[in-house]
Amino acid sequence: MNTRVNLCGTELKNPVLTASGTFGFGREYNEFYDVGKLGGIVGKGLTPLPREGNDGVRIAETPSGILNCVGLQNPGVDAFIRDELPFMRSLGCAVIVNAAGSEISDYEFMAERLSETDADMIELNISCPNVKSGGMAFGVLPKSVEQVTAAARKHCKKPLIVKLSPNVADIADNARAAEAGGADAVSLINTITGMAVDLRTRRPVLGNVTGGLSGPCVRPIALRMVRSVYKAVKLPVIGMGGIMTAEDALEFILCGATAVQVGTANISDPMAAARIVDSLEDAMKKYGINDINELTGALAD
Amino acid sequence: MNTRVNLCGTELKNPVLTASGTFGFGREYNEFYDVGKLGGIVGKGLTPLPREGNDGVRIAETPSGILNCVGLQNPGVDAFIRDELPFMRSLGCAVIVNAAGSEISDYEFMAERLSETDADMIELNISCPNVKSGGMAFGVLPKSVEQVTAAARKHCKKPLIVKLSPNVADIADNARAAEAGGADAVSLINTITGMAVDLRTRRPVLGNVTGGLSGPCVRPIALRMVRSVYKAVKLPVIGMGGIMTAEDALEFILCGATAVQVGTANISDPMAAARIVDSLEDAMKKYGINDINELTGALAD
Amino acid sequence: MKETTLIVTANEMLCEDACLLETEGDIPVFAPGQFAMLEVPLADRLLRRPFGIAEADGRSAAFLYQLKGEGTRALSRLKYGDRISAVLPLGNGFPVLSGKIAVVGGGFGVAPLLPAARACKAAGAEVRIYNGFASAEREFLSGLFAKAGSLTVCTDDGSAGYHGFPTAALEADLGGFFPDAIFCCGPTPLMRAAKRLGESRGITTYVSLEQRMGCGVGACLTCTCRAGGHNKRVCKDGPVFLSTEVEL
Amino acid sequence: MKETTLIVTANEMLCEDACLLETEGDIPVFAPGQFAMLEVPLADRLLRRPFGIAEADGRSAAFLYQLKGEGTRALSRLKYGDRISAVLPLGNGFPVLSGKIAVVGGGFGVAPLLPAARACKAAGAEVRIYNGFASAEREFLSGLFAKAGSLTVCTDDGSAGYHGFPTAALEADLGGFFPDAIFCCGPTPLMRAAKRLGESRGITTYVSLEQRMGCGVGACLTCTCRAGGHNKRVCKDGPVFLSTEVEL
Ligand SMILES: Cc1cc2nc3c(=O)[nH]c(=O)nc-3n(C[C@H](O)[C@H](O)[C@H](O)COP(=O)(O)OP(=O)(O)OC[C@H]3O[C@@H](n4cnc5c(N)ncnc54)[C@H](O)[C@@H]3O)c2cc1C
Ligand SMILES: Cc1cc2nc3c(=O)[nH]c(=O)nc-3n(C[C@H](O)[C@H](O)[C@H](O)COP(=O)(O)OP(=O)(O)OC[C@H]3O[C@@H](n4cnc5c(N)ncnc54)[C@H](O)[C@@H]3O)c2cc1C
Ligand SMILES: Cc1cc2nc3c(=O)[nH]c(=O)nc-3n(C[C@H](O)[C@H](O)[C@H](O)COP(=O)(O)O)c2cc1C
Ligand SMILES: Cc1cc2nc3c(=O)[nH]c(=O)nc-3n(C[C@H](O)[C@H](O)[C@H](O)COP(=O)(O)O)c2cc1C
Ligand code: FES
Ligand code: FES
Repeated sequence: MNTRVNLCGTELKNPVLTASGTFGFGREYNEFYDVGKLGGIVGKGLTPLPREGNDGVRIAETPSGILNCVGLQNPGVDAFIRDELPFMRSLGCAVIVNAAGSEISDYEFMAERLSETDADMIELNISCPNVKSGGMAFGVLPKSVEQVTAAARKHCKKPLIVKLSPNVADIADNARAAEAGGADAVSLINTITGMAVDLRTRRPVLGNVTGGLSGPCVRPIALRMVRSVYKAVKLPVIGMGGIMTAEDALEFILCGATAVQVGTANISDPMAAARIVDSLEDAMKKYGINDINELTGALAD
Repeated sequence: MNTRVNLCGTELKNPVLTASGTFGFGREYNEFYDVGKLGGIVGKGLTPLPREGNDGVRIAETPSGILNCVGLQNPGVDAFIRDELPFMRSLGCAVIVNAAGSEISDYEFMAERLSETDADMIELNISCPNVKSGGMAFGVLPKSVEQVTAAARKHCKKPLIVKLSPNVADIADNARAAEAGGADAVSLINTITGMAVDLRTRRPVLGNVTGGLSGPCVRPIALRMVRSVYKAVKLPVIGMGGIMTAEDALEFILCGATAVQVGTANISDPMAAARIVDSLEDAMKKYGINDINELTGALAD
Repeated sequence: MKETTLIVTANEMLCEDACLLETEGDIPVFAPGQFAMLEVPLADRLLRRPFGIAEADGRSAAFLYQLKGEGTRALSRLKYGDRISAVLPLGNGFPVLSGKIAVVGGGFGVAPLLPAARACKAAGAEVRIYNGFASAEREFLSGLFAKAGSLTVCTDDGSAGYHGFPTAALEADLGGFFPDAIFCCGPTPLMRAAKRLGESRGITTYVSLEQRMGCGVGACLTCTCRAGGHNKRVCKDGPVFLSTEVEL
Repeated sequence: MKETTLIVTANEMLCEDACLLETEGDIPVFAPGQFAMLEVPLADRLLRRPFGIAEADGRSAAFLYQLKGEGTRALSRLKYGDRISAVLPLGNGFPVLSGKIAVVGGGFGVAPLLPAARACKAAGAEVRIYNGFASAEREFLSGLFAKAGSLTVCTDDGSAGYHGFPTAALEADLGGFFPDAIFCCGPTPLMRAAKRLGESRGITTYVSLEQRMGCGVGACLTCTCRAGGHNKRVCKDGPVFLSTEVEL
């Protein structure tokens, strides 16, 4: 039985990665299990300078989902390279660095800076809904997706993954734009903008008013988007959105994902990603899958 | 305590309406309770000619939600006016007719034909994701939203509600377009396009491949959209998306809705809309609301 | 047709993958073949599950169900005293006929046929029952069916009773027992075979269809089947149809 | 810090809106003030709930919890023999000190202070406890606290004990009892008062913060508080902080 996949030239033991922002830099979860058993990990979104993120309440619970408005709190790319990357690298799985910014030049800077490191790949977060200036804007219109991808591409010596926002009219257009801009892969979906309110105080629950929705509630939307992006571009697709079990992961692969990311599930259960990896082969057996690569995109629709 | 609201000149006993496609034309639910106690009902989406809808499986369950691809099965506007409208009118609550089409001329025709009836208002479904030709297209780009609204407006002698699609980049733009086209109110959200797959058969669960997601899972997205539309236009807003309880209804009103629609909840529990009406005053008491109109849009954000 | 609360009085495993749920409540009169939509005790599942009403009087109702997915597994965890909401009775059932009745069931599809067989027997009919299973281990409810008519168990692999499809067993009997009506419920291939047999021999045939359902009460149009070039609602226009009405 | 299954041995209502959950399992050593993230038995809720560990040894753990919303109401329905997943022990607790310790709690915030008071007493400290409640009816856990130190109950309305804030009661005592450290947990106004009192009198003060949490283990950055111009994680850098570290 084969669970190995090749993602942009890096061989992964299995297609299970963790999603940016839900796994820190791997330190905490490595106390629960050997994070090296995962296909790889994606670090918290980084910016050129340290960021404190948003004030007030940053998380709320919704039916089968959560809203967050962390707002890209991170130590900045330099502290990351010094303090966190060596640890991530030591874990024994693929290391993907997630990078964000508020200007095109930020993305150029991040691509260049991270290209000097020993990270395996760079994932561009052009779709974070919790950053006010920039962020959102890049991810919405195909033209700007292409522009920011092309700008980063020029400075990037590593495989470049562009992470797509679901808060758009047609995500396939944006995937095509990332492809045209020179991306090596696309990942999706980032969170969907949502809101929760408190009737007692008549205020939003979250400090930032709106937040990003994730978890099983978004899975049907994510599956549809992965399928439509898979059909639109030739690039490998990394699928995510509400994956809680190995079967959920297989569903994304069936729709076209080469690898998957597990996000909210880690928050719900610190063992989640390890459990998905541990039960992957049993789930493959159950559905008659011998080589996970055969499943990619095999949906008959 | 006041629960009465005025929607486009029609006085509703309370702001609780039922959502199109989840309540038939009121006949079935009237066997469970007196439908006349509701603020009003919105009928199944109608087209100029009868439609059989989609083949195969039409419903699937997802975490805290459902997917449907009924595909606008309906008896056609003439049979509706003859066989269903008199019954709806006899129930003792406001009657809103939901109309769809595949061409601009269909909407003109529907607006004209329904203007001759004694329905209270017309809701234009320009956003149904389950009709292949047309349908979707109208609801996505602001320009076409304005165009189809203006076309229907010219032929419409009743208050005209435009129902907005959530599958767009910025729903506030589309609300502004509906306002510019001459709408008297906007309603939102219609369903979000999603998909479910079957690992055993490697096929989509739904006959139509994709379907529309509704239910509590979409509520955070719907609340955010209602808030942003409320701030963008002067028109009354009718809010919906996952309302299961009176508190959920109040949350939409707090975000800016003048009235709400209850959809999937009816499918889950045939008594749902009645229960929401029955518990509305208790919920208002709990949150110190004397007149429901005071709550509309009162969120401090 | 009403929404009501049922109190669980028993919930027993009958075999590896089937349970009998017994409940008490205020139960309206029902026709055999009608069904109920039962709430499942999982907060993230919005849809009720449709189950034939196996037995009921004004104060109690019983349901036979196969453990299939998450919903039925959750139902199987219900314990004495737990409450669930039910909507019932729904749809059109089988007619209650006297005369000669052939009952043809397959697998778990036999469940909704039990009250139909019983009711016809009580109305004076001669009832013969042909129940088919994959193998002897899958045989189900034969004790109860044997009391409702003359029972022929059929298995696909010949490990018990007649070796073959129950429609074949019925066809072989037609010389001595030519029924006025056939009642069928089971997998689609079986219902197709019953439809073919009944229509070719001029026997009025009723089939009970299954389809994924939303409301169960006729309002949402998610449970359709093809009938005479149109889409009909399985929940309201069925689940029991004349074989000549529906495309299978 | 590990994920483990707890088996419920008891789950008792202590008063109208508080319960004591007793469990068995493989429980790691914990420091007073550390907490656990408990799974709630509702399929549509993804987040665990944080609760201080009230008492634990290697084989059992107990949690005192207020019935607040859906999650705690669902917890209160757990019965003997039910299983829940827990992540524990989490965060930094109170130091275990000898010397003179003033424990200042408010409302349900008294719960996490109980193991801290006990541990200090066991380490030889002189422990005085000032627990504040809205009124006599809201008084909570006084029996257990009275064994862990000398207890002054305070009420906002004077219906029992000292009339006023527990910090005021402590301040009034300072002439005779000048503590080496203050441990405080409760509503923000009380923690502010304790911080002000401690810092103005030069007494080392520890406060235990509450914040909405996601992971509880330090990875998701959703539980932050302001500390020295930066955002710190309540779950990992706290929940117990030196009053001088955090902005309240
Ligand atoms: C009119 C009618 C009467 C029925 N009577 C019985 C009966 O008496 N005993 C019995 O064991 N089963 C009966 N069934 C089938 C039963 O409804 C399904 O086995 C059950 O819904 C499976 O639920 P689940 O959550 O375990 O399965 P899952 O596969 O997890 O369910 C997922 C979704 O698909 C639906 N679904 C799955 N299988 C079916 C099916 N065969 N028919 C309709 N919906 C389905 C579920 O209701 C649910 O919405 C009947 C079905 C219908 C339509
Ligand atoms: C470190 C720490 C220790 C705690 N120890 C205890 C204890 O020992 N006993 C006790 O009764 N309570 C304690 N609390 C508070 C307890 O976590 C909340 O009362 C509980 O989460 C409410 O859950 P609910 O589903 O009933 O409420 P809901 O309001 O329905 O919960 C909705 C969401 O908000 C969160 N939430 C609500 N109130 C709080 C709160 N005060 N703090 C953090 N998150 C909250 C919930 O966890 C959930 O994610 C502690 C909180 C923290 C942060
Ligand atoms: C608390 C939290 C923080 C997140 N931070 C980031 C981030 O820094 N960068 C990023 O690209 N995505 C971020 N995301 C989005 C996730 O990586 C992922 O795209 C999304 O949550 C959907 O997957 P899920 O449903 O499995 O969580 C964050 C999500 C959560 C819940
Ligand atoms: C089965 C089903 C059929 C629907 N049919 C229609 C329709 O004909 N016209 C329409 O405008 N919306 C239709 N909708 C969308 C609902 O009216 C509503 O916008 C949506 O379901 C969100 O609300 P909810 O979450 O309360 O269901 C349908 C929804 C469902 C679930
Ligand atoms: S299930 Fe709703 S019409 Fe049949
Ligand atoms: S709750 Fe995740 S970092 Fe504290």
